[in-house]
Amino acid sequence: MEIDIVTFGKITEIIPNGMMSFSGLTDTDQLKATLEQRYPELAGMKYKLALNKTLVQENKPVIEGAVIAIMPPFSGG
Amino acid sequence: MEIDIVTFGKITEIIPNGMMSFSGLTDTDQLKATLEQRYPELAGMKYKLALNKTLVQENKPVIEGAVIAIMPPFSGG
Amino acid sequence: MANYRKKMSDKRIKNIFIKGPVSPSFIADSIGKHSSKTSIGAHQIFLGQVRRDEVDGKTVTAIEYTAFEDLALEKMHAIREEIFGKYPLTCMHIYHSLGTVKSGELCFFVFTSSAHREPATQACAEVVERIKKELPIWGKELFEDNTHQWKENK
Amino acid sequence: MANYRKKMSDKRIKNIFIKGPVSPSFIADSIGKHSSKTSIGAHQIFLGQVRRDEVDGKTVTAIEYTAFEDLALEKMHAIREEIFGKYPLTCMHIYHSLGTVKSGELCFFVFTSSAHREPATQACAEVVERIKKELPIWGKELFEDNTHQWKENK
Repeated sequence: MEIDIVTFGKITEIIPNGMMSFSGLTDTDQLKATLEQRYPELAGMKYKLALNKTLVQENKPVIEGAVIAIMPPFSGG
Repeated sequence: MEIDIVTFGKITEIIPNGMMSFSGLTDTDQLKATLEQRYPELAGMKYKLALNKTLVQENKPVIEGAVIAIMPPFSGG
Repeated sequence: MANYRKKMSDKRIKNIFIKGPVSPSFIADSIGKHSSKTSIGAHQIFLGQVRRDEVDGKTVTAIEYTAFEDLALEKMHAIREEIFGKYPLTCMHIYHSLGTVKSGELCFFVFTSSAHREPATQACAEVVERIKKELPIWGKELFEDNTHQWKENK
Repeated sequence: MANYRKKMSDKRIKNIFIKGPVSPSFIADSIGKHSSKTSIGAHQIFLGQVRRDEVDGKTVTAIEYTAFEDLALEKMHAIREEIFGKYPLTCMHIYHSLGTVKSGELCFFVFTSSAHREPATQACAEVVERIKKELPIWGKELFEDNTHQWKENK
Protein backbone atom coordinates (compact mmCIF):
# COMPACT_ATOMS: atom_id res chain seq x y z
CA MET A 1 0.00 0.00 0.00
CA GLU A 2 1.13 3.52 -0.77
CA ILE A 3 1.22 6.14 1.98
CA ASP A 4 2.04 9.80 1.50
CA ILE A 5 4.79 10.70 3.99
CA VAL A 6 5.26 14.35 5.00
CA THR A 7 8.16 15.21 7.29
CA PHE A 8 8.94 18.30 9.35
CA GLY A 9 11.85 19.86 11.22
CA LYS A 10 14.83 17.65 11.92
CA ILE A 11 13.04 14.61 10.47
CA THR A 12 13.16 16.13 6.96
CA GLU A 13 16.87 15.33 7.10
CA ILE A 14 16.25 11.62 7.81
CA ILE A 15 13.14 10.60 5.89
CA PRO A 16 12.30 11.90 2.41
CA ASN A 17 8.89 13.41 1.64
CA GLY A 18 6.61 11.63 -0.80
CA MET A 19 4.81 8.35 -1.50
CA MET A 20 6.26 5.35 0.26
CA SER A 21 5.30 1.67 -0.13
CA PHE A 22 4.40 -0.54 2.78
CA SER A 23 2.95 -4.03 3.00
CA GLY A 24 1.01 -5.83 5.68
CA LEU A 25 0.27 -2.56 7.52
CA THR A 26 -3.11 -1.81 9.05
CA ASP A 27 -2.49 0.78 11.78
CA THR A 28 -0.23 3.63 12.91
CA ASP A 29 1.60 1.53 15.51
CA GLN A 30 2.71 -0.87 12.77
CA LEU A 31 3.62 2.08 10.58
CA LYS A 32 5.85 3.52 13.32
CA ALA A 33 7.60 0.18 13.82
CA THR A 34 8.25 -0.14 10.07
CA LEU A 35 9.53 3.43 9.79
CA GLU A 36 11.87 2.90 12.74
CA GLN A 37 13.23 -0.23 11.06
CA ARG A 38 13.81 1.54 7.78
CA TYR A 39 15.22 4.68 9.44
CA PRO A 40 16.96 3.55 12.65
CA GLU A 41 17.77 7.18 13.56
CA LEU A 42 14.03 7.76 14.02
CA ALA A 43 13.88 5.13 16.76
CA GLY A 44 16.01 7.29 19.04
CA MET A 45 13.96 10.44 18.46
CA LYS A 46 10.83 11.86 20.03
CA TYR A 47 8.19 12.36 17.37
CA LYS A 48 4.45 12.42 16.76
CA LEU A 49 2.36 11.38 13.79
CA ALA A 50 -0.55 13.14 12.21
CA LEU A 51 -2.95 11.12 10.07
CA ASN A 52 -4.69 13.21 7.40
CA LYS A 53 -4.01 16.39 9.39
CA THR A 54 -5.19 15.02 12.73
CA LEU A 55 -2.72 14.42 15.52
CA VAL A 56 -2.46 10.70 16.32
CA GLN A 57 -3.00 10.37 20.08
CA GLU A 58 -3.61 6.61 20.11
CA ASN A 59 -3.28 3.80 17.58
CA LYS A 60 -5.39 4.46 14.43
CA PRO A 61 -6.20 2.41 11.30
CA VAL A 62 -4.23 3.36 8.19
CA ILE A 63 -5.53 2.84 4.66
CA GLU A 64 -4.11 3.22 1.14
CA GLY A 65 -3.53 6.86 0.23
CA ALA A 66 -3.38 8.12 3.82
CA VAL A 67 -1.26 11.19 4.45
CA ILE A 68 1.05 10.69 7.42
CA ALA A 69 3.00 13.59 8.87
CA ILE A 70 6.04 12.78 11.00
CA MET A 71 6.76 15.60 13.45
CA PRO A 72 9.64 16.11 15.91
CA PRO A 73 8.99 18.15 19.11
CA PHE A 74 7.60 21.59 18.32
CA SER A 75 9.82 24.61 18.70
CA GLY A 76 7.76 27.61 17.71
CA GLY A 77 7.63 30.91 19.51
CA MET B 1 4.28 78.04 62.89
CA GLU B 2 3.90 78.07 59.12
CA ILE B 3 3.67 74.82 57.18
CA ASP B 4 3.55 74.53 53.40
CA ILE B 5 0.55 72.40 52.51
CA VAL B 6 0.46 70.64 49.12
CA THR B 7 -2.67 68.72 48.19
CA PHE B 8 -3.36 66.15 45.49
CA GLY B 9 -6.31 64.49 43.77
CA LYS B 10 -9.67 64.81 45.47
CA ILE B 11 -8.13 66.63 48.43
CA THR B 12 -7.28 69.65 46.24
CA GLU B 13 -11.04 70.30 46.30
CA ILE B 14 -11.17 70.40 50.11
CA ILE B 15 -7.92 71.97 51.31
CA PRO B 16 -6.19 74.86 49.53
CA ASN B 17 -2.52 74.67 48.61
CA GLY B 18 -0.07 77.06 50.26
CA MET B 19 1.30 78.24 53.62
CA MET B 20 -0.96 77.50 56.58
CA SER B 21 -0.54 78.60 60.20
CA PHE B 22 -0.60 76.19 63.12
CA SER B 23 0.20 76.62 66.78
CA GLY B 24 1.28 74.14 69.44
CA LEU B 25 2.11 71.47 66.86
CA THR B 26 5.16 69.25 67.12
CA ASP B 27 4.42 66.14 65.06
CA THR B 28 2.46 64.76 62.12
CA ASP B 29 -0.17 63.04 64.30
CA GLN B 30 -1.08 66.41 65.82
CA LEU B 31 -1.04 67.97 62.34
CA LYS B 32 -3.50 65.36 61.10
CA ALA B 33 -5.83 65.96 64.05
CA THR B 34 -5.75 69.72 63.46
CA LEU B 35 -6.37 69.38 59.72
CA GLU B 36 -9.31 67.04 60.37
CA GLN B 37 -10.79 69.63 62.75
CA ARG B 38 -10.39 72.44 60.24
CA TYR B 39 -11.60 70.33 57.31
CA PRO B 40 -14.11 67.81 58.68
CA GLU B 41 -14.50 66.21 55.23
CA LEU B 42 -10.88 65.02 55.49
CA ALA B 43 -11.71 62.98 58.61
CA GLY B 44 -13.91 60.66 56.57
CA MET B 45 -11.33 60.10 53.87
CA LYS B 46 -8.38 57.75 53.45
CA TYR B 47 -5.22 59.76 52.97
CA LYS B 48 -1.47 59.71 53.52
CA LEU B 49 0.99 62.47 54.35
CA ALA B 50 4.42 63.09 52.91
CA LEU B 51 6.86 65.22 54.90
CA ASN B 52 9.42 67.00 52.70
CA LYS B 53 8.83 64.47 49.93
CA THR B 54 9.10 61.40 52.17
CA LEU B 55 6.04 59.27 52.80
CA VAL B 56 5.03 59.43 56.48
CA GLN B 57 4.72 55.82 57.66
CA GLU B 58 4.72 56.59 61.40
CA ASN B 59 4.49 59.75 63.52
CA LYS B 60 7.28 62.25 62.66
CA PRO B 61 8.37 65.60 64.14
CA VAL B 62 7.23 68.67 62.21
CA ILE B 63 9.13 71.98 62.26
CA GLU B 64 8.55 75.47 60.88
CA GLY B 65 8.71 75.56 57.07
CA ALA B 66 8.05 71.84 56.60
CA VAL B 67 6.37 70.85 53.34
CA ILE B 68 3.44 68.52 53.98
CA ALA B 69 1.73 66.75 51.08
CA ILE B 70 -1.78 65.39 51.69
CA MET B 71 -2.53 62.52 49.35
CA PRO B 72 -5.73 60.50 48.80
CA PRO B 73 -5.43 56.85 47.61
CA PHE B 74 -3.36 56.58 44.44
CA SER B 75 -5.13 55.86 41.16
CA GLY B 76 -2.46 55.76 38.48
CA GLY B 77 -2.17 53.19 35.69
CA MET C 1 -25.94 42.42 16.21
CA ALA C 2 -22.37 43.34 17.06
CA ASN C 3 -22.28 40.31 19.30
CA TYR C 4 -23.64 38.07 16.57
CA ARG C 5 -21.06 39.23 14.06
CA LYS C 6 -18.38 38.66 16.67
CA LYS C 7 -19.46 35.09 17.21
CA MET C 8 -19.62 34.42 13.47
CA SER C 9 -16.11 35.74 12.92
CA ASP C 10 -14.82 33.58 15.76
CA LYS C 11 -15.87 30.51 13.82
CA ARG C 12 -13.59 31.28 10.89
CA ILE C 13 -10.11 29.80 10.98
CA LYS C 14 -7.81 32.82 11.12
CA ASN C 15 -4.33 32.84 9.69
CA ILE C 16 -1.57 33.61 12.17
CA PHE C 17 1.43 33.18 9.90
CA ILE C 18 3.35 36.02 8.34
CA LYS C 19 6.32 35.79 6.01
CA GLY C 20 9.53 36.99 7.68
CA PRO C 21 9.85 39.10 10.84
CA VAL C 22 7.08 40.97 12.69
CA SER C 23 7.89 44.68 12.29
CA PRO C 24 7.49 47.24 15.08
CA SER C 25 5.28 49.34 12.79
CA PHE C 26 2.95 46.36 12.30
CA ILE C 27 2.66 46.13 16.09
CA ALA C 28 1.98 49.88 16.31
CA ASP C 29 -0.80 49.59 13.69
CA SER C 30 -2.31 46.70 15.59
CA ILE C 31 -2.26 48.68 18.86
CA GLY C 32 -3.68 51.81 17.18
CA LYS C 33 -6.66 49.89 15.79
CA HIS C 34 -7.89 49.36 19.34
CA SER C 35 -8.47 53.05 20.10
CA SER C 36 -12.06 52.71 18.87
CA LYS C 37 -12.70 49.81 21.28
CA THR C 38 -13.35 52.02 24.28
CA SER C 39 -14.40 49.24 26.64
CA ILE C 40 -10.75 48.11 26.70
CA GLY C 41 -8.71 49.17 29.73
CA ALA C 42 -5.72 46.85 29.47
CA HIS C 43 -3.56 45.35 26.73
CA GLN C 44 -0.95 42.68 27.27
CA ILE C 45 1.59 41.98 24.55
CA PHE C 46 4.20 39.25 24.32
CA LEU C 47 6.94 39.45 21.69
CA GLY C 48 9.46 36.75 20.85
CA GLN C 49 12.79 38.01 19.52
CA VAL C 50 15.49 35.85 17.91
CA ARG C 51 18.55 35.67 20.17
CA ARG C 52 22.12 35.71 18.83
CA ASP C 53 22.90 32.63 20.92
CA GLU C 54 26.34 31.08 20.98
CA VAL C 55 26.48 27.29 20.60
CA ASP C 56 29.90 25.59 20.72
CA GLY C 57 31.58 28.79 19.59
CA LYS C 58 29.20 29.37 16.69
CA THR C 59 26.71 32.25 16.58
CA VAL C 60 23.03 32.02 15.62
CA THR C 61 22.44 34.60 12.88
CA ALA C 62 18.81 33.73 12.14
CA ILE C 63 16.04 31.21 12.71
CA GLU C 64 14.17 29.72 9.79
CA TYR C 65 10.62 28.78 10.79
CA THR C 66 8.45 26.16 9.14
CA ALA C 67 5.05 24.88 10.22
CA PHE C 68 2.49 22.24 9.45
CA GLU C 69 0.21 25.15 8.67
CA ASP C 70 -3.19 23.46 8.39
CA LEU C 71 -2.75 21.56 11.64
CA ALA C 72 -1.29 24.63 13.38
CA LEU C 73 -4.19 26.86 12.37
CA GLU C 74 -6.77 24.28 13.46
CA LYS C 75 -5.05 23.89 16.81
CA MET C 76 -4.76 27.68 17.18
CA HIS C 77 -8.47 27.97 16.47
CA ALA C 78 -9.25 25.47 19.22
CA ILE C 79 -6.95 27.27 21.67
CA ARG C 80 -8.57 30.59 20.77
CA GLU C 81 -12.04 29.23 21.49
CA GLU C 82 -10.92 27.80 24.82
CA ILE C 83 -9.22 31.03 25.88
CA PHE C 84 -12.27 33.15 24.95
CA GLY C 85 -14.40 30.72 26.94
CA LYS C 86 -12.15 31.01 29.96
CA TYR C 87 -11.36 34.75 30.11
CA PRO C 88 -13.52 37.84 29.47
CA LEU C 89 -11.35 39.17 26.65
CA THR C 90 -12.30 41.93 24.25
CA CYS C 91 -9.89 40.64 21.66
CA MET C 92 -6.86 38.49 20.96
CA HIS C 93 -4.44 38.65 18.04
CA ILE C 94 -1.68 36.16 17.31
CA TYR C 95 1.08 36.32 14.69
CA HIS C 96 3.99 33.94 14.10
CA SER C 97 6.72 34.26 11.52
CA LEU C 98 7.49 31.70 8.82
CA GLY C 99 10.75 31.75 6.85
CA THR C 100 13.87 33.55 7.95
CA VAL C 101 13.97 35.89 10.97
CA LYS C 102 17.37 37.38 11.78
CA SER C 103 18.81 37.76 15.30
CA GLY C 104 17.31 40.86 16.90
CA GLU C 105 14.14 40.63 14.81
CA LEU C 106 10.73 39.64 16.16
CA CYS C 107 9.18 36.26 15.32
CA PHE C 108 6.13 36.02 17.58
CA PHE C 109 3.44 38.52 18.62
CA VAL C 110 0.62 37.75 21.07
CA PHE C 111 -1.79 40.57 21.88
CA THR C 112 -4.70 40.26 24.34
CA SER C 113 -7.08 43.01 25.53
CA SER C 114 -9.73 43.24 28.22
CA ALA C 115 -11.62 45.79 30.32
CA HIS C 116 -9.50 45.13 33.40
CA ARG C 117 -5.96 43.91 33.75
CA GLU C 118 -6.08 40.31 34.96
CA PRO C 119 -7.81 38.56 32.04
CA ALA C 120 -5.52 40.11 29.40
CA THR C 121 -2.43 39.30 31.48
CA GLN C 122 -3.40 35.73 32.31
CA ALA C 123 -4.68 34.92 28.83
CA CYS C 124 -1.52 36.29 27.21
CA ALA C 125 0.75 34.10 29.35
CA GLU C 126 -1.43 31.03 28.81
CA VAL C 127 -1.63 31.49 25.04
CA VAL C 128 2.14 31.97 24.70
CA GLU C 129 2.74 28.80 26.72
CA ARG C 130 0.22 26.77 24.73
CA ILE C 131 1.44 27.96 21.33
CA LYS C 132 5.02 27.02 22.15
CA LYS C 133 3.91 23.60 23.35
CA GLU C 134 1.04 22.68 21.05
CA LEU C 135 1.53 24.29 17.63
CA PRO C 136 3.44 22.28 15.00
CA ILE C 137 6.07 24.93 14.24
CA TRP C 138 9.79 24.30 13.97
CA GLY C 139 12.75 26.64 14.19
CA LYS C 140 16.05 25.93 12.44
CA GLU C 141 18.86 27.94 14.00
CA LEU C 142 21.25 29.09 11.27
CA PHE C 143 24.90 29.74 12.14
CA GLU C 144 27.21 32.17 10.38
CA ASP C 145 29.17 29.31 8.74
CA ASN C 146 25.98 28.02 7.03
CA THR C 147 25.62 25.08 9.40
CA HIS C 148 22.47 24.78 11.50
CA GLN C 149 20.84 23.10 14.46
CA TRP C 150 17.17 22.51 15.16
CA LYS C 151 15.80 24.67 17.93
CA GLU C 152 14.38 22.90 20.98
CA ASN C 153 11.90 24.50 23.34
CA LYS C 154 12.62 23.85 26.99
CA MET D 1 32.88 47.81 31.37
CA ALA D 2 29.43 47.40 29.86
CA ASN D 3 28.29 46.09 33.21
CA TYR D 4 29.81 49.04 35.03
CA ARG D 5 28.10 51.56 32.77
CA LYS D 6 24.83 49.72 33.28
CA LYS D 7 25.14 49.98 37.03
CA MET D 8 25.99 53.67 36.84
CA SER D 9 22.98 54.43 34.70
CA ASP D 10 20.74 52.51 37.09
CA LYS D 11 21.63 55.01 39.77
CA ARG D 12 20.14 57.94 37.91
CA ILE D 13 16.53 58.79 38.65
CA LYS D 14 14.77 58.31 35.32
CA ASN D 15 11.70 60.27 34.31
CA ILE D 16 8.65 58.15 33.52
CA PHE D 17 6.15 60.92 32.86
CA ILE D 18 5.06 62.05 29.44
CA LYS D 19 2.62 64.84 28.60
CA GLY D 20 -0.62 63.48 27.13
CA PRO D 21 -1.23 60.01 25.68
CA VAL D 22 1.36 57.34 24.81
CA SER D 23 1.27 57.00 21.02
CA PRO D 24 1.50 53.65 19.19
CA SER D 25 4.43 55.02 17.17
CA PHE D 26 6.29 55.80 20.41
CA ILE D 27 5.77 52.17 21.43
CA ALA D 28 6.99 50.97 18.02
CA ASP D 29 10.14 53.10 18.33
CA SER D 30 10.76 51.71 21.80
CA ILE D 31 10.38 48.13 20.54
CA GLY D 32 12.59 48.78 17.50
CA LYS D 33 15.45 50.07 19.64
CA HIS D 34 15.83 46.59 21.13
CA SER D 35 16.83 44.90 17.87
CA SER D 36 20.49 45.59 18.66
CA LYS D 37 20.17 43.86 22.05
CA THR D 38 20.53 40.37 20.67
CA SER D 39 20.62 38.59 24.02
CA ILE D 40 16.90 39.37 24.38
CA GLY D 41 14.49 36.53 23.56
CA ALA D 42 11.27 37.82 25.11
CA HIS D 43 9.51 41.14 25.57
CA GLN D 44 6.44 41.68 27.72
CA ILE D 45 4.41 44.86 27.32
CA PHE D 46 1.51 46.13 29.37
CA LEU D 47 -0.57 49.05 28.10
CA GLY D 48 -3.27 50.90 30.01
CA GLN D 49 -6.03 52.41 27.86
CA VAL D 50 -8.65 54.91 29.07
CA ARG D 51 -12.09 53.29 29.08
CA ARG D 52 -15.26 55.12 28.05
CA ASP D 53 -16.92 53.96 31.29
CA GLU D 54 -20.51 54.83 32.10
CA VAL D 55 -21.15 56.10 35.62
CA ASP D 56 -24.74 56.93 36.60
CA GLY D 57 -25.64 57.53 32.94
CA LYS D 58 -22.65 59.78 32.31
CA THR D 59 -19.78 58.85 30.02
CA VAL D 60 -16.07 59.20 30.77
CA THR D 61 -14.53 61.13 27.87
CA ALA D 62 -11.02 61.47 29.28
CA ILE D 63 -8.86 61.06 32.36
CA GLU D 64 -6.69 63.90 33.57
CA TYR D 65 -3.61 62.60 35.39
CA THR D 66 -1.60 64.44 38.01
CA ALA D 67 1.25 63.14 40.14
CA PHE D 68 3.47 64.08 43.05
CA GLU D 69 6.30 63.78 40.56
CA ASP D 70 9.37 63.89 42.81
CA LEU D 71 7.97 61.29 45.18
CA ALA D 72 6.70 59.14 42.30
CA LEU D 73 10.07 59.11 40.55
CA GLU D 74 11.91 58.26 43.76
CA LYS D 75 9.50 55.42 44.46
CA MET D 76 9.77 54.22 40.86
CA HIS D 77 13.54 54.24 41.19
CA ALA D 78 13.32 52.05 44.29
CA ILE D 79 10.89 49.66 42.58
CA ARG D 80 13.18 49.48 39.54
CA GLU D 81 16.18 48.54 41.71
CA GLU D 82 14.17 45.87 43.51
CA ILE D 83 12.85 44.37 40.28
CA PHE D 84 16.31 44.28 38.68
CA GLY D 85 17.58 42.59 41.84
CA LYS D 86 14.84 40.00 41.71
CA TYR D 87 14.64 39.12 37.99
CA PRO D 88 17.37 38.65 35.34
CA LEU D 89 16.06 41.40 33.06
CA THR D 90 17.90 42.90 30.13
CA CYS D 91 15.88 46.09 30.36
CA MET D 92 12.74 47.74 31.67
CA HIS D 93 11.02 50.91 30.43
CA ILE D 94 8.12 52.63 32.13
CA TYR D 95 6.00 55.55 30.89
CA HIS D 96 2.93 57.13 32.46
CA SER D 97 0.86 60.00 31.08
CA LEU D 98 0.27 63.29 32.84
CA GLY D 99 -2.47 65.68 31.75
CA THR D 100 -5.42 64.71 29.61
CA VAL D 101 -5.75 61.31 27.95
CA LYS D 102 -8.98 60.71 25.99
CA SER D 103 -11.01 57.50 26.06
CA GLY D 104 -9.41 55.01 23.70
CA GLU D 105 -5.96 56.54 24.13
CA LEU D 106 -3.07 54.93 26.04
CA CYS D 107 -1.95 56.28 29.42
CA PHE D 108 0.49 53.66 30.73
CA PHE D 109 3.28 51.65 29.09
CA VAL D 110 5.38 49.03 30.88
CA PHE D 111 8.00 47.19 28.83
CA THR D 112 10.27 44.43 30.20
CA SER D 113 12.76 42.27 28.30
CA SER D 114 14.81 39.21 29.15
CA ALA D 115 16.65 36.31 27.51
CA HIS D 116 13.88 33.85 28.32
CA ARG D 117 10.19 34.37 28.85
CA GLU D 118 9.46 34.04 32.56
CA PRO D 119 11.46 36.97 33.99
CA ALA D 120 10.01 39.49 31.53
CA THR D 121 6.48 38.19 32.09
CA GLN D 122 6.67 38.06 35.89
CA ALA D 123 8.49 41.40 36.21
CA CYS D 124 5.96 43.13 33.95
CA ALA D 125 2.99 41.97 36.02
CA GLU D 126 4.71 42.84 39.30
CA VAL D 127 5.74 46.32 38.14
CA VAL D 128 2.26 47.14 36.85
CA GLU D 129 0.75 46.05 40.16
CA ARG D 130 3.25 48.02 42.23
CA ILE D 131 2.98 51.20 40.16
CA LYS D 132 -0.80 51.21 40.50
CA LYS D 133 -0.54 50.69 44.24
CA GLU D 134 2.56 52.64 45.25
CA LEU D 135 3.05 55.61 42.92
CA PRO D 136 1.41 58.93 43.92
CA ILE D 137 -0.54 59.45 40.71
CA TRP D 138 -4.19 60.46 40.50
CA GLY D 139 -6.72 60.18 37.70
CA LYS D 140 -9.65 62.56 37.38
CA GLU D 141 -12.37 61.06 35.19
CA LEU D 142 -13.93 63.77 33.05
CA PHE D 143 -17.52 63.39 31.88
CA GLU D 144 -19.01 64.88 28.71
CA ASP D 145 -21.03 67.44 30.76
CA ASN D 146 -17.81 68.85 32.29
CA THR D 147 -18.42 67.22 35.67
CA HIS D 148 -15.85 64.76 37.01
CA GLN D 149 -15.15 62.06 39.54
CA TRP D 150 -11.83 60.93 40.99
CA LYS D 151 -10.72 57.54 39.73
CA GLU D 152 -10.27 54.80 42.32
CA ASN D 153 -8.07 51.76 41.76
CA LYS D 154 -9.61 48.54 42.96
